[in-house]
Amino acid sequence: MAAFLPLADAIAANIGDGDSLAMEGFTHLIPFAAAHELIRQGRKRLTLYRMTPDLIYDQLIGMGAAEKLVFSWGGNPGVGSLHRMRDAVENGWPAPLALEEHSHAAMANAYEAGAANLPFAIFRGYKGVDLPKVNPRIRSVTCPYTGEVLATVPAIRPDVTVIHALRADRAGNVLLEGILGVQKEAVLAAKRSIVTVEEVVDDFGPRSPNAVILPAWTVTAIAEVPGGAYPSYAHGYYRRANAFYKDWDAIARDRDGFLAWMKENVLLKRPADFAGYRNRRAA
Amino acid sequence: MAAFLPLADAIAANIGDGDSLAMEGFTHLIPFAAAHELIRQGRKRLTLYRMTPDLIYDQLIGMGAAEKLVFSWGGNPGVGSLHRMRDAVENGWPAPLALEEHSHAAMANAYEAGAANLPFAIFRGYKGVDLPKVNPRIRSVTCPYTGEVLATVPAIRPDVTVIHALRADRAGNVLLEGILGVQKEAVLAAKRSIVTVEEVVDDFGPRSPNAVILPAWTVTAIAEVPGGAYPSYAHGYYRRANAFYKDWDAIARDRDGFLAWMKENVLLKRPADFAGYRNRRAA
Amino acid sequence: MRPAYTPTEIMTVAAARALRNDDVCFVGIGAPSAACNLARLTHAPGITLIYESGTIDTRPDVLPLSIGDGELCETALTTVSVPEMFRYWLQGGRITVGFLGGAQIDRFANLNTTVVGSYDRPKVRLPGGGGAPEIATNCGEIFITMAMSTRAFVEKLPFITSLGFGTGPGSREALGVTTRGPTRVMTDLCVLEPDPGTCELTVVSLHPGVSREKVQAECGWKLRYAGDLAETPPPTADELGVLRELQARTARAHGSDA
Amino acid sequence: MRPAYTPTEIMTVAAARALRNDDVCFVGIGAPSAACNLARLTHAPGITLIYESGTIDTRPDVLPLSIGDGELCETALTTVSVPEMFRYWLQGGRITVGFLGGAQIDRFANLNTTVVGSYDRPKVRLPGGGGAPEIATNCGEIFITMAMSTRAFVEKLPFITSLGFGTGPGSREALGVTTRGPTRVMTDLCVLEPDPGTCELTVVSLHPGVSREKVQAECGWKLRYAGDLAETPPPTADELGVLRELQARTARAHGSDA
Repeated sequence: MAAFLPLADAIAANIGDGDSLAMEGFTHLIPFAAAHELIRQGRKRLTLYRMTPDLIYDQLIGMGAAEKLVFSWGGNPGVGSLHRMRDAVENGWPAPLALEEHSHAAMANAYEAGAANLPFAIFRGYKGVDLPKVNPRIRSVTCPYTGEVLATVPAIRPDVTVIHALRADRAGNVLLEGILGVQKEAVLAAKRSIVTVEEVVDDFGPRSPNAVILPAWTVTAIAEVPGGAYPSYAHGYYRRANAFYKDWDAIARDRDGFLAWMKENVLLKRPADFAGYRNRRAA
Repeated sequence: MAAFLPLADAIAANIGDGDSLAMEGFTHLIPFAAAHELIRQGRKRLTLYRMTPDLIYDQLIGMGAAEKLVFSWGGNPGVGSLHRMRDAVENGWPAPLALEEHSHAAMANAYEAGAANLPFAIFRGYKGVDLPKVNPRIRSVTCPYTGEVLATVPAIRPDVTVIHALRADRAGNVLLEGILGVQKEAVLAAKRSIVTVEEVVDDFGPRSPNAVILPAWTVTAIAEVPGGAYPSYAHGYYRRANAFYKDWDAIARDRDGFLAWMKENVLLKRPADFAGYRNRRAA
Repeated sequence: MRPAYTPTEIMTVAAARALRNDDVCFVGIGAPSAACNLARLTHAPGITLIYESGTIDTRPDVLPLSIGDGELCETALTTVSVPEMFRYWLQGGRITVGFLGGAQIDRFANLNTTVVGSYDRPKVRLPGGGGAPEIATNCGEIFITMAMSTRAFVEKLPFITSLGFGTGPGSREALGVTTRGPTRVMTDLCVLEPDPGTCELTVVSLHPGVSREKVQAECGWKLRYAGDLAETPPPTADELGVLRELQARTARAHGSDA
Repeated sequence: MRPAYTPTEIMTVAAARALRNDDVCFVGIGAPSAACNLARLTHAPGITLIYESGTIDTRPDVLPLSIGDGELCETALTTVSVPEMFRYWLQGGRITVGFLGGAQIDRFANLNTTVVGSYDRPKVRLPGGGGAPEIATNCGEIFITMAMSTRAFVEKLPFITSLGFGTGPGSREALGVTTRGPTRVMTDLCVLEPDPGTCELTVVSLHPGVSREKVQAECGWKLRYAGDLAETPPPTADELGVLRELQARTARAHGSDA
């Protein structure tokens, strides 16, 4: 049953050094506040799962929190490279980063299989490409009816999944709306889960009978962190800070500039500071 | 792109003798009006797919439209047996009926695999039971990572899927809401699809950004048939006629009574008559 | 003197009492639905009820006739598709208690709801398994409610639709099944539980006024009794009142709908 | 004299023209997104645009920076989960045209967006495949937009991220792939199409003022030209007007957001 906790307590109680961790959010609802708290608490040797390790993982990797990354697309969407991720992969700074690379289709199916408590997923993919030659986790099964050979991917079952959602009600049920990504699957696939939300409401009120809701008994901890997805966005609350994504390219390009920015904007900040970010002008 | 047609034309243009046909609706939104039109048009030798062949298939089977039934639970929910289905299976009246029997989990996964254009689905099921001994379509694959043996079911890919939905907009997009069953999967898994709707609206208007909608280009034909799901129900339009489900037990118990009822209430009726049914008092 | 309650009522009450406030329950139609909602309306207000039609945490005011009545969706926290229900929720291992009934049961709590006679030439064609084969193995534990009779409680099943304890100790484990299986069978005459050693269904409590002879007369195999055989506490006035009011609301609702 | 349009503009316009009103298009970010929305705002108002973030039939007023900007969801018919998008919609075979770009391309339109150098010791670590490996084989056909340069149009790829025509005729068929693959490559200098016989990318039209020498200078393999080599019709005033207004709206929106 979901426990309402301050973010720092929720992170400290559920994420330890060496854990496997999925922080999801497909451009929408990316849990930046939780990632910053993780950095402040100095977690190390994490195995990080994420389809699109964008700024949030560039920050974790650049601060040395990760030893392995499982991903399918590692860039700054519409801008360019993730300089901290590249520095770790190409130069081992601040620490070497092991990569387990899949395609989006594979990762999405792997979360889906995890939520369904299956050991693996099947899909029609990786035809004529090189990734299976460098990732031994990509295997295949033969259809017992047609003989077709299909690609397989092991289910993703992280120790902890962290997401940001729009609202929780007082009972601890969590509502997602808009671009859903793989967050529901990632929470259902994990042993433990932490959800930051824009607000806690008495009742969700009138809604679609098919609203995307995670029942309280599927969530471990909930922390109310307004603005917690900034510089990504929260549908109906604030828009994506596209300009910041562009600015990040320069911030992260060199190590000293990155460290200085992280000190000022992460190490010296607190979760409550995110409430201010969402009031900035955003497109 | 969805064509708006009278129900009789939609059925005549898309369903032929010997076709495989899925008419879905999980207690909610069962396409009775379409089934009655199918009976009036005298379709024969159909292979019928449905998780819960309740009254709608009892009527099709009793009128001799089917040669095979693929199903997972064949009863009158909360009432008892389907007498016409039993008469066909136990006594071959009015014609023998071949059965391909699965579990709900298998059928749901089979529709899901069909929608995903996969040849089969994997699931954890049929442990220690007899059905695999009598259904050779139930097979297995071994997980290439854990060695676990999982059950498989072939994807369901019907020639035609028929469902009843709440609303279509003028562009031919179709909205489902409430108990969703497997209708979306069944439509996406089929070569052709017919959707009867309670009403056609100019625009769906304000809705959840994640509303369950079948785009116009995934539907073959749409027919506006108010009350078309009676005696099942349409969320927000009319309630399930539970008393009729109880009455059906007596109606269908003997052959002559059944034929007399079908003549009066189906053969001599038209789709437009369903508009009147939904105005009956219903719980 | 006539009892203050019917055999079906004490069966339903006994089933309701077995449910806990923090259970997530996969509900079947009929007696299970009555028992689950009785529990919710009495000692287990926080229980989460899930119906295979996809309704999650539903709180119906009247009992549904089908597992997909509108009432279930209108009072649910949310409603998911049927593929999702079977994949993410049942197979997902999120259900603590699954309720099953059946036409026939054997001493190891295996159930038959498929056929009487041979499968290809059935004497009686029953509805089939529905969700039962996977409910029986994917839920944390299974409660069974069935009225006793020699036609229902049989020495040997003609067809195994859902797994109980198979042929006895070790059967589930040999199949790689990690859930507990049937832990309690609530009938109109008594409550049975699997013997910890043999897995055989054993009478642990007789309903008030029911004799061992009476129970044995309705069972197709030689019944064993727990050493500390108890008497089922009779339904309380509160339990009966809530159950009868629920049934009355339901009858009014379903009776007035055509 | 300076041209009335930039090389990027004619590349985008050429890509937009290739789209049909009844296409269902899986849109990538950047040039593909601009081309798809230009088509929607000009000759193909009925085109269905799908972004891998799950937005179906979206009609953004400004171009998204990411494939998941809020604009895409707010203007969509509906938005589905990412697993559903890849399972029911892309693998489902419902997409007629997939747009791809990449860091590198070879003569058979195979693409690399993974690494330059060796995979284990990369000289440059690129973003990776994302949706491309399955887009390339599950869409009815593939359009590619890339600016030409000898670093991008190479004789041999260090890594094949997504499949074009493999090693030539029969490669796709041998892999059991039934879709058409890349049918057109729109660049800043010319348009290429696979030769029907050899599957090798062949220049079918040069943009106005572009010479064969100029194109060859930016390509790492010896280019072949179609027998009926054409000149790409220049962008019309209408096409340029709509495109520039779209870009201007986008710049205003994205520039003013921090």
